[in-house]
Amino acid sequence: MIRVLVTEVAIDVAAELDVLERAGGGAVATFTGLVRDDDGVEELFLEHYPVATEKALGDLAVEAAQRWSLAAATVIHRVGAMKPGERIVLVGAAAAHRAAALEACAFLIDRLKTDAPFWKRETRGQDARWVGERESDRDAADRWKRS
Amino acid sequence: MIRVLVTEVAIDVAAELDVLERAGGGAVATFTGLVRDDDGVEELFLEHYPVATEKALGDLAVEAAQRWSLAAATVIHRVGAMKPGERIVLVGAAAAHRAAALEACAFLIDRLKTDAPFWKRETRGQDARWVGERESDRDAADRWKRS
Amino acid sequence: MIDLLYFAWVRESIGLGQERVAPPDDVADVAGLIDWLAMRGGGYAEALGDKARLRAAVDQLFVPLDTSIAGAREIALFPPVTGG
Amino acid sequence: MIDLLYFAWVRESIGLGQERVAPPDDVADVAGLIDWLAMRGGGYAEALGDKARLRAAVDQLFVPLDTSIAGAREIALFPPVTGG
Repeated sequence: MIRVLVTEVAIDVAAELDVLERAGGGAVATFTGLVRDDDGVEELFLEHYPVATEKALGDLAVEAAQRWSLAAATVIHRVGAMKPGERIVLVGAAAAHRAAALEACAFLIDRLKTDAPFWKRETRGQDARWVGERESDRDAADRWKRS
Repeated sequence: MIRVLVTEVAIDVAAELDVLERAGGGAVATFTGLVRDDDGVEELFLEHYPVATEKALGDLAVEAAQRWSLAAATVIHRVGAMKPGERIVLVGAAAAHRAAALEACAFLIDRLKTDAPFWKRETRGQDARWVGERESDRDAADRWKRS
Repeated sequence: MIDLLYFAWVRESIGLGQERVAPPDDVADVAGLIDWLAMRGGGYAEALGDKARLRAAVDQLFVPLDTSIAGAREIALFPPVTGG
Repeated sequence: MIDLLYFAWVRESIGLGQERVAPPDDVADVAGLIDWLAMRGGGYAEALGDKARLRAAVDQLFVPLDTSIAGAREIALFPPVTGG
Protein backbone atom coordinates (compact mmCIF):
# COMPACT_ATOMS: atom_id res chain seq x y z
CA MET A 1 0.00 0.00 0.00
CA ILE A 2 1.64 3.19 -1.25
CA ARG A 3 0.20 6.52 -0.20
CA VAL A 4 1.60 9.78 -1.56
CA LEU A 5 0.04 13.18 -1.09
CA VAL A 6 1.00 16.82 -1.63
CA THR A 7 -1.49 18.89 0.31
CA GLU A 8 -2.34 22.50 1.10
CA VAL A 9 -4.19 21.55 4.28
CA ALA A 10 -2.86 20.31 7.62
CA ILE A 11 -1.49 16.74 7.71
CA ASP A 12 -3.75 14.45 9.76
CA VAL A 13 -1.16 12.26 11.49
CA ALA A 14 -3.72 10.10 13.30
CA ALA A 15 -5.47 9.22 10.04
CA GLU A 16 -2.16 8.48 8.31
CA LEU A 17 -1.00 6.30 11.18
CA ASP A 18 -4.26 4.42 10.97
CA VAL A 19 -3.57 3.60 7.30
CA LEU A 20 -0.08 2.36 8.17
CA GLU A 21 -1.27 0.31 11.14
CA ARG A 22 -4.02 -1.39 9.14
CA ALA A 23 -1.53 -2.57 6.52
CA GLY A 24 -0.84 -5.55 8.80
CA GLY A 25 2.92 -5.17 9.14
CA GLY A 26 3.13 -5.21 12.93
CA ALA A 27 5.92 -2.62 12.95
CA VAL A 28 5.21 1.00 12.04
CA ALA A 29 7.76 3.83 12.00
CA THR A 30 7.01 7.46 11.25
CA PHE A 31 8.93 10.67 10.92
CA THR A 32 7.28 14.08 11.18
CA GLY A 33 8.98 17.37 10.35
CA LEU A 34 7.54 20.54 11.88
CA VAL A 35 8.02 24.25 11.30
CA ARG A 36 10.39 25.38 14.02
CA ASP A 37 9.94 28.73 15.74
CA ASP A 38 13.22 28.87 17.59
CA ASP A 39 14.93 31.17 15.10
CA GLY A 40 12.22 33.80 14.77
CA VAL A 41 10.49 32.37 11.71
CA GLU A 42 6.91 33.63 11.54
CA GLU A 43 5.86 31.92 8.34
CA LEU A 44 7.22 29.12 6.21
CA PHE A 45 6.12 28.96 2.58
CA LEU A 46 6.58 25.73 0.65
CA GLU A 47 6.66 25.97 -3.13
CA HIS A 48 6.70 22.87 -5.30
CA TYR A 49 6.76 21.66 -8.91
CA PRO A 50 3.32 20.12 -9.39
CA VAL A 51 3.13 16.63 -10.90
CA ALA A 52 6.93 16.30 -10.71
CA THR A 53 6.58 16.37 -6.92
CA GLU A 54 4.03 13.60 -6.80
CA LYS A 55 6.14 11.57 -9.21
CA ALA A 56 9.29 12.03 -7.10
CA LEU A 57 7.49 11.07 -3.88
CA GLY A 58 5.82 8.10 -5.55
CA ASP A 59 9.15 6.85 -6.89
CA LEU A 60 10.68 7.13 -3.42
CA ALA A 61 7.81 5.28 -1.76
CA VAL A 62 7.93 2.48 -4.32
CA GLU A 63 11.70 2.15 -3.98
CA ALA A 64 11.40 1.94 -0.19
CA ALA A 65 8.54 -0.55 -0.38
CA GLN A 66 10.55 -2.85 -2.62
CA ARG A 67 13.88 -2.48 -0.84
CA TRP A 68 12.47 -3.20 2.64
CA SER A 69 9.49 -5.39 1.66
CA LEU A 70 7.10 -2.92 3.26
CA ALA A 71 3.46 -3.61 3.95
CA ALA A 72 2.85 0.12 3.47
CA ALA A 73 4.75 3.31 2.71
CA THR A 74 3.36 6.82 3.18
CA VAL A 75 4.81 10.15 2.08
CA ILE A 76 2.78 13.31 2.73
CA HIS A 77 4.17 16.79 2.10
CA ARG A 78 2.49 20.07 2.90
CA VAL A 79 2.76 23.02 0.51
CA GLY A 80 1.76 26.68 0.80
CA ALA A 81 2.00 28.90 3.88
CA MET A 82 2.57 27.42 7.33
CA LYS A 83 3.05 28.68 10.87
CA PRO A 84 5.56 27.41 13.46
CA GLY A 85 4.44 24.11 14.98
CA GLU A 86 2.62 22.97 11.84
CA ARG A 87 3.63 19.72 10.14
CA ILE A 88 5.65 20.09 6.93
CA VAL A 89 6.17 16.45 6.15
CA LEU A 90 5.18 12.99 7.33
CA VAL A 91 6.81 9.80 6.12
CA GLY A 92 5.93 6.37 7.43
CA ALA A 93 6.63 2.71 6.83
CA ALA A 94 4.90 -0.48 7.95
CA ALA A 95 6.83 -3.75 7.88
CA ALA A 96 6.98 -7.16 9.50
CA HIS A 97 10.10 -6.18 11.45
CA ARG A 98 11.12 -3.02 13.23
CA ALA A 99 14.51 -2.57 11.58
CA ALA A 100 12.90 -2.52 8.13
CA ALA A 101 10.27 0.02 9.19
CA LEU A 102 12.81 2.32 10.86
CA GLU A 103 15.37 2.13 8.06
CA ALA A 104 12.76 2.70 5.36
CA CYS A 105 11.52 5.72 7.29
CA ALA A 106 15.03 7.21 7.46
CA PHE A 107 15.54 6.48 3.75
CA LEU A 108 12.28 8.23 2.84
CA ILE A 109 13.02 11.45 4.68
CA ASP A 110 16.72 11.57 3.71
CA ARG A 111 16.02 11.07 0.03
CA LEU A 112 12.96 13.32 0.00
CA LYS A 113 15.23 16.19 1.09
CA THR A 114 17.36 15.91 -2.06
CA ASP A 115 15.10 14.24 -4.64
CA ALA A 116 11.76 16.03 -4.47
CA PRO A 117 11.20 19.51 -5.98
CA PHE A 118 10.17 21.56 -2.95
CA TRP A 119 11.55 24.94 -1.93
CA LYS A 120 11.22 26.65 1.46
CA ARG A 121 10.90 30.39 2.00
CA GLU A 122 11.12 31.70 5.55
CA THR A 123 9.55 34.99 6.60
CA ARG A 124 10.77 36.96 9.62
CA GLY A 125 9.04 40.32 9.89
CA GLN A 126 9.58 42.07 6.52
CA ASP A 127 12.39 39.69 5.55
CA ALA A 128 11.49 36.76 3.27
CA ARG A 129 14.39 34.47 2.44
CA TRP A 130 14.65 31.26 0.38
CA VAL A 131 16.33 28.51 2.36
CA GLY A 132 19.67 27.34 0.99
CA GLU A 133 20.78 23.81 0.18
CA ARG A 134 22.36 21.90 3.07
CA GLU A 135 25.51 19.88 2.45
CA SER A 136 24.53 17.49 5.24
CA ASP A 137 21.30 16.68 3.41
CA ARG A 138 23.25 15.54 0.36
CA ASP A 139 25.47 13.37 2.54
CA ALA A 140 22.45 11.85 4.29
CA ALA A 141 20.82 11.00 0.96
CA ASP A 142 24.06 9.58 -0.44
CA ARG A 143 24.31 6.95 2.29
CA TRP A 144 21.34 5.13 0.75
CA LYS A 145 23.09 4.62 -2.57
CA ARG A 146 23.76 1.00 -3.22
CA SER A 147 27.33 0.13 -4.06
CA MET B 1 10.47 16.04 28.58
CA ILE B 2 10.48 12.35 29.49
CA ARG B 3 7.22 10.43 29.37
CA VAL B 4 7.07 6.78 30.48
CA LEU B 5 3.90 4.79 30.94
CA VAL B 6 2.90 1.16 31.48
CA THR B 7 -0.78 0.94 30.76
CA GLU B 8 -3.63 -1.57 30.70
CA VAL B 9 -5.65 0.54 28.28
CA ALA B 10 -5.17 1.25 24.59
CA ILE B 11 -2.27 3.54 23.66
CA ASP B 12 -3.51 6.88 22.31
CA VAL B 13 -0.96 7.56 19.56
CA ALA B 14 -2.44 10.90 18.55
CA ALA B 15 -2.18 12.23 22.11
CA GLU B 16 1.37 10.92 22.48
CA LEU B 17 2.42 12.45 19.16
CA ASP B 18 0.97 15.73 20.32
CA VAL B 19 3.21 15.67 23.39
CA LEU B 20 6.27 14.97 21.23
CA GLU B 21 5.40 17.63 18.67
CA ARG B 22 4.86 20.30 21.31
CA ALA B 23 8.32 19.70 22.76
CA GLY B 24 9.65 22.09 20.10
CA GLY B 25 12.22 19.81 18.47
CA GLY B 26 11.04 20.15 14.88
CA ALA B 27 11.86 16.48 14.14
CA VAL B 28 9.71 13.72 15.62
CA ALA B 29 10.21 9.99 15.06
CA THR B 30 7.98 7.24 16.40
CA PHE B 31 7.88 3.48 16.37
CA THR B 32 4.70 1.51 17.07
CA GLY B 33 4.56 -2.24 17.59
CA LEU B 34 1.24 -3.99 17.00
CA VAL B 35 -0.16 -7.41 17.75
CA ARG B 36 0.12 -9.34 14.49
CA ASP B 37 -2.60 -11.71 13.39
CA ASP B 38 -0.79 -13.37 10.52
CA ASP B 39 0.18 -16.48 12.47
CA GLY B 40 -3.18 -17.30 14.00
CA VAL B 41 -2.70 -15.49 17.30
CA GLU B 42 -6.07 -14.70 18.86
CA GLU B 43 -4.83 -13.05 22.03
CA LEU B 44 -1.55 -11.64 23.25
CA PHE B 45 -1.04 -11.31 26.98
CA LEU B 46 1.69 -9.03 28.28
CA GLU B 47 2.97 -9.68 31.79
CA HIS B 48 5.42 -7.34 33.47
CA TYR B 49 7.37 -6.72 36.66
CA PRO B 50 5.70 -3.67 38.19
CA VAL B 51 7.92 -0.79 39.31
CA ALA B 52 10.97 -2.50 37.73
CA THR B 53 9.33 -1.97 34.33
CA GLU B 54 8.78 1.73 34.86
CA LYS B 55 12.33 2.07 36.16
CA ALA B 56 13.78 0.24 33.12
CA LEU B 57 11.77 2.34 30.66
CA GLY B 58 12.63 5.54 32.49
CA ASP B 59 16.34 4.70 32.44
CA LEU B 60 16.16 4.03 28.70
CA ALA B 61 14.33 7.27 27.98
CA VAL B 62 16.80 9.30 30.05
CA GLU B 63 19.77 7.61 28.34
CA ALA B 64 18.31 8.36 24.90
CA ALA B 65 17.49 11.95 25.84
CA GLN B 66 21.04 12.59 26.97
CA ARG B 67 22.79 10.71 24.16
CA TRP B 68 20.84 12.43 21.36
CA SER B 69 20.04 15.75 23.10
CA LEU B 70 16.34 15.09 22.71
CA ALA B 71 13.65 17.68 23.30
CA ALA B 72 11.36 14.80 24.33
CA ALA B 73 11.41 11.03 24.71
CA THR B 74 8.33 8.85 25.13
CA VAL B 75 8.07 5.16 25.99
CA ILE B 76 4.60 3.65 26.41
CA HIS B 77 4.04 -0.09 26.86
CA ARG B 78 0.74 -1.86 27.07
CA VAL B 79 0.22 -4.76 29.50
CA GLY B 80 -2.57 -7.29 29.95
CA ALA B 81 -4.65 -8.96 27.24
CA MET B 82 -4.64 -7.62 23.66
CA LYS B 83 -6.19 -8.56 20.34
CA PRO B 84 -4.50 -8.54 16.92
CA GLY B 85 -4.13 -5.01 15.56
CA GLU B 86 -3.84 -3.43 19.01
CA ARG B 87 -0.76 -1.42 19.91
CA ILE B 88 1.76 -3.12 22.19
CA VAL B 89 4.36 -0.42 22.38
CA LEU B 90 5.02 3.13 21.26
CA VAL B 91 8.38 4.84 21.47
CA GLY B 92 9.05 8.33 20.22
CA ALA B 93 11.73 10.97 20.16
CA ALA B 94 11.69 14.70 19.38
CA ALA B 95 14.93 16.43 18.43
CA ALA B 96 16.29 19.39 16.52
CA HIS B 97 17.48 17.13 13.69
CA ARG B 98 15.97 14.11 12.01
CA ALA B 99 18.95 11.77 12.40
CA ALA B 100 18.89 12.21 16.17
CA ALA B 101 15.15 11.57 16.39
CA LEU B 102 15.30 8.47 14.19
CA GLU B 103 18.36 6.97 15.86
CA ALA B 104 16.99 7.58 19.35
CA CYS B 105 13.77 5.91 18.30
CA ALA B 106 15.64 2.82 17.06
CA PHE B 107 17.70 2.77 20.25
CA LEU B 108 14.59 2.92 22.45
CA ILE B 109 12.81 0.01 20.80
CA ASP B 110 15.94 -2.13 20.41
CA ARG B 111 16.98 -1.74 24.02
CA LEU B 112 13.43 -2.03 25.36
CA LYS B 113 13.28 -5.53 23.85
CA THR B 114 16.18 -6.75 25.99
CA ASP B 115 16.24 -4.45 29.01
CA ALA B 116 12.64 -4.16 30.20
CA PRO B 117 10.90 -6.94 32.15
CA PHE B 118 7.94 -7.79 29.92
CA TRP B 119 6.85 -11.26 28.83
CA LYS B 120 4.51 -12.16 25.98
CA ARG B 121 2.11 -15.09 25.99
CA GLU B 122 0.32 -15.93 22.73
CA THR B 123 -2.99 -17.78 22.66
CA ARG B 124 -4.15 -19.74 19.61
CA GLY B 125 -7.36 -21.66 20.32
CA GLN B 126 -6.67 -23.76 23.46
CA ASP B 127 -2.92 -23.33 23.10
CA ALA B 128 -1.24 -20.66 25.24
CA ARG B 129 2.49 -20.32 24.74
CA TRP B 130 5.11 -17.98 26.22
CA VAL B 131 7.16 -16.33 23.51
CA GLY B 132 10.85 -17.26 23.48
CA GLU B 133 13.84 -14.95 23.46
CA ARG B 134 15.08 -13.88 20.03
CA GLU B 135 18.79 -13.91 19.29
CA SER B 136 18.32 -11.07 16.80
CA ASP B 137 16.90 -8.87 19.57
CA ARG B 138 20.09 -9.28 21.59
CA ASP B 139 22.18 -8.37 18.56
CA ALA B 140 20.03 -5.32 17.86
CA ALA B 141 20.40 -4.11 21.45
CA ASP B 142 24.15 -4.76 21.45
CA ARG B 143 24.78 -2.39 18.57
CA TRP B 144 23.97 0.56 20.85
CA LYS B 145 26.77 -0.31 23.29
CA ARG B 146 29.44 2.35 23.27
CA SER B 147 32.97 1.10 22.75
CA MET C 1 13.78 -12.89 54.75
CA ILE C 2 13.72 -12.30 51.02
CA ASP C 3 10.69 -11.53 48.85
CA LEU C 4 10.72 -13.76 45.79
CA LEU C 5 8.83 -12.83 42.63
CA TYR C 6 8.16 -15.17 39.71
CA PHE C 7 7.06 -14.17 36.22
CA ALA C 8 5.72 -15.75 33.03
CA TRP C 9 6.11 -19.55 32.83
CA VAL C 10 8.22 -19.58 35.99
CA ARG C 11 5.22 -18.17 37.83
CA GLU C 12 2.83 -20.57 36.11
CA SER C 13 4.93 -23.68 36.81
CA ILE C 14 5.49 -22.79 40.46
CA GLY C 15 1.84 -21.82 40.81
CA LEU C 16 2.37 -18.53 42.60
CA GLY C 17 3.76 -15.11 41.78
CA GLN C 18 5.24 -14.12 45.10
CA GLU C 19 6.47 -15.64 48.36
CA ARG C 20 8.75 -14.80 51.27
CA VAL C 21 11.64 -17.16 52.08
CA ALA C 22 14.58 -17.46 54.45
CA PRO C 23 17.29 -19.43 52.62
CA PRO C 24 20.00 -21.18 54.72
CA ASP C 25 23.37 -19.44 55.13
CA ASP C 26 25.13 -21.64 52.56
CA VAL C 27 22.92 -20.19 49.77
CA ALA C 28 25.26 -17.42 48.65
CA ASP C 29 24.22 -16.34 45.18
CA VAL C 30 21.20 -16.34 42.86
CA ALA C 31 22.23 -19.66 41.29
CA GLY C 32 22.41 -21.22 44.76
CA LEU C 33 18.98 -19.83 45.58
CA ILE C 34 17.57 -21.36 42.39
CA ASP C 35 19.10 -24.77 43.25
CA TRP C 36 17.73 -24.57 46.79
CA LEU C 37 14.21 -23.75 45.52
CA ALA C 38 14.36 -26.46 42.81
CA MET C 39 15.00 -29.08 45.53
CA ARG C 40 11.41 -28.55 46.62
CA GLY C 41 10.50 -30.63 43.54
CA GLY C 42 7.19 -30.44 41.65
CA GLY C 43 6.55 -27.12 39.91
CA TYR C 44 9.72 -25.66 41.47
CA ALA C 45 11.90 -28.38 39.93
CA GLU C 46 10.10 -27.95 36.62
CA ALA C 47 10.46 -24.16 36.55
CA LEU C 48 13.95 -23.89 38.02
CA GLY C 49 15.70 -27.08 36.84
CA ASP C 50 17.45 -25.52 33.87
CA LYS C 51 19.28 -22.33 34.84
CA ALA C 52 20.20 -21.57 31.20
CA ARG C 53 16.55 -20.67 30.67
CA LEU C 54 16.39 -18.30 33.64
CA ARG C 55 17.17 -14.67 34.28
CA ALA C 56 17.11 -12.78 37.57
CA ALA C 57 16.82 -9.37 39.14
CA VAL C 58 18.07 -8.46 42.63
CA ASP C 59 16.24 -5.50 44.13
CA GLN C 60 14.84 -4.75 40.64
CA LEU C 61 18.21 -4.70 38.90
CA PHE C 62 18.93 -7.32 36.19
CA VAL C 63 21.94 -9.39 37.35
CA PRO C 64 23.94 -12.48 36.30
CA LEU C 65 23.09 -15.63 38.26
CA ASP C 66 26.42 -15.62 40.11
CA THR C 67 25.43 -12.41 41.88
CA SER C 68 25.50 -12.52 45.67
CA ILE C 69 22.17 -12.39 47.47
CA ALA C 70 23.67 -10.98 50.68
CA GLY C 71 21.44 -8.14 51.85
CA ALA C 72 18.93 -8.63 49.03
CA ARG C 73 15.34 -7.72 49.88
CA GLU C 74 13.63 -8.70 46.63
CA ILE C 75 14.72 -11.29 44.08
CA ALA C 76 12.82 -11.97 40.87
CA LEU C 77 13.21 -15.11 38.73
CA PHE C 78 11.91 -15.20 35.18
CA PRO C 79 12.55 -16.27 31.58
CA PRO C 80 14.38 -13.98 29.12
CA VAL C 81 12.27 -10.89 28.54
CA THR C 82 10.15 -10.60 25.37
CA GLY C 83 8.53 -7.16 25.46
CA GLY C 84 8.25 -4.53 22.79
CA MET D 1 8.49 25.34 -28.66
CA ILE D 2 9.50 24.51 -25.09
CA ASP D 3 7.52 25.23 -21.94
CA LEU D 4 9.80 26.78 -19.33
CA LEU D 5 8.99 26.65 -15.62
CA TYR D 6 10.74 28.70 -12.94
CA PHE D 7 10.60 28.06 -9.20
CA ALA D 8 11.52 29.75 -5.92
CA TRP D 9 13.90 32.76 -6.28
CA VAL D 10 14.43 31.98 -9.97
CA ARG D 11 10.70 32.56 -10.47
CA GLU D 12 10.73 35.66 -8.27
CA SER D 13 13.73 37.25 -10.01
CA ILE D 14 12.41 36.59 -13.50
CA GLY D 15 8.95 37.73 -12.43
CA LEU D 16 6.98 34.87 -13.93
CA GLY D 17 6.56 31.17 -13.32
CA GLN D 18 6.01 29.89 -16.81
CA GLU D 19 6.60 30.87 -20.44
CA ARG D 20 6.87 29.27 -23.86
CA VAL D 21 10.06 29.81 -25.88
CA ALA D 22 11.67 28.74 -29.16
CA PRO D 23 15.43 28.80 -28.62
CA PRO D 24 17.70 29.07 -31.70
CA ASP D 25 19.22 25.87 -33.07
CA ASP D 26 22.64 26.51 -31.55
CA VAL D 27 21.18 26.18 -28.05
CA ALA D 28 21.92 22.48 -27.53
CA ASP D 29 21.79 21.76 -23.80
CA VAL D 30 20.29 23.12 -20.58
CA ALA D 31 23.38 25.21 -19.86
CA GLY D 32 23.11 26.78 -23.32
CA LEU D 33 19.45 27.50 -22.72
CA ILE D 34 20.30 29.22 -19.43
CA ASP D 35 22.95 31.38 -21.12
CA TRP D 36 20.54 32.28 -23.90
CA LEU D 37 17.86 33.31 -21.40
CA ALA D 38 20.34 35.26 -19.23
CA MET D 39 21.24 37.40 -22.26
CA ARG D 40 17.81 38.97 -21.94
CA GLY D 41 19.27 40.86 -18.99
CA GLY D 42 17.31 42.27 -16.03
CA GLY D 43 15.67 39.63 -13.87
CA TYR D 44 16.82 36.90 -16.25
CA ALA D 45 20.47 37.85 -15.88
CA GLU D 46 20.03 38.12 -12.13
CA ALA D 47 18.35 34.72 -11.78
CA LEU D 48 20.40 32.81 -14.34
CA GLY D 49 23.81 34.46 -14.23
CA ASP D 50 25.44 31.92 -11.92
CA LYS D 51 24.82 28.37 -13.12
CA ALA D 52 26.42 26.87 -9.99
CA ARG D 53 23.34 27.98 -8.09
CA LEU D 54 20.91 26.36 -10.55
CA ARG D 55 19.36 22.95 -11.01
CA ALA D 56 17.14 21.73 -13.84
CA ALA D 57 14.56 19.17 -14.84
CA VAL D 58 13.81 18.12 -18.41
CA ASP D 59 10.32 16.73 -18.85
CA GLN D 60 10.09 16.47 -15.03
CA LEU D 61 13.27 14.47 -14.60
CA PHE D 62 16.17 16.04 -12.64
CA VAL D 63 19.17 16.30 -14.98
CA PRO D 64 22.72 17.76 -15.08
CA LEU D 65 23.02 21.07 -16.91
CA ASP D 66 24.93 19.49 -19.82
CA THR D 67 21.84 17.49 -20.75
CA SER D 68 20.61 17.92 -24.34
CA ILE D 69 17.33 19.77 -24.80
CA ALA D 70 16.60 18.12 -28.14
CA GLY D 71 12.97 17.01 -28.15
CA ALA D 72 12.28 18.46 -24.70
CA ARG D 73 8.73 19.67 -24.12
CA GLU D 74 9.09 21.07 -20.59
CA ILE D 75 12.21 22.40 -18.89
CA ALA D 76 12.23 23.65 -15.30
CA LEU D 77 14.94 25.85 -13.80
CA PHE D 78 15.25 26.25 -10.05
CA PRO D 79 17.57 26.45 -7.03
CA PRO D 80 18.67 23.30 -5.16
CA VAL D 81 15.60 21.74 -3.52
CA THR D 82 14.95 22.29 0.19
CA GLY D 83 11.87 20.26 1.06
CA GLY D 84 11.21 17.92 3.95
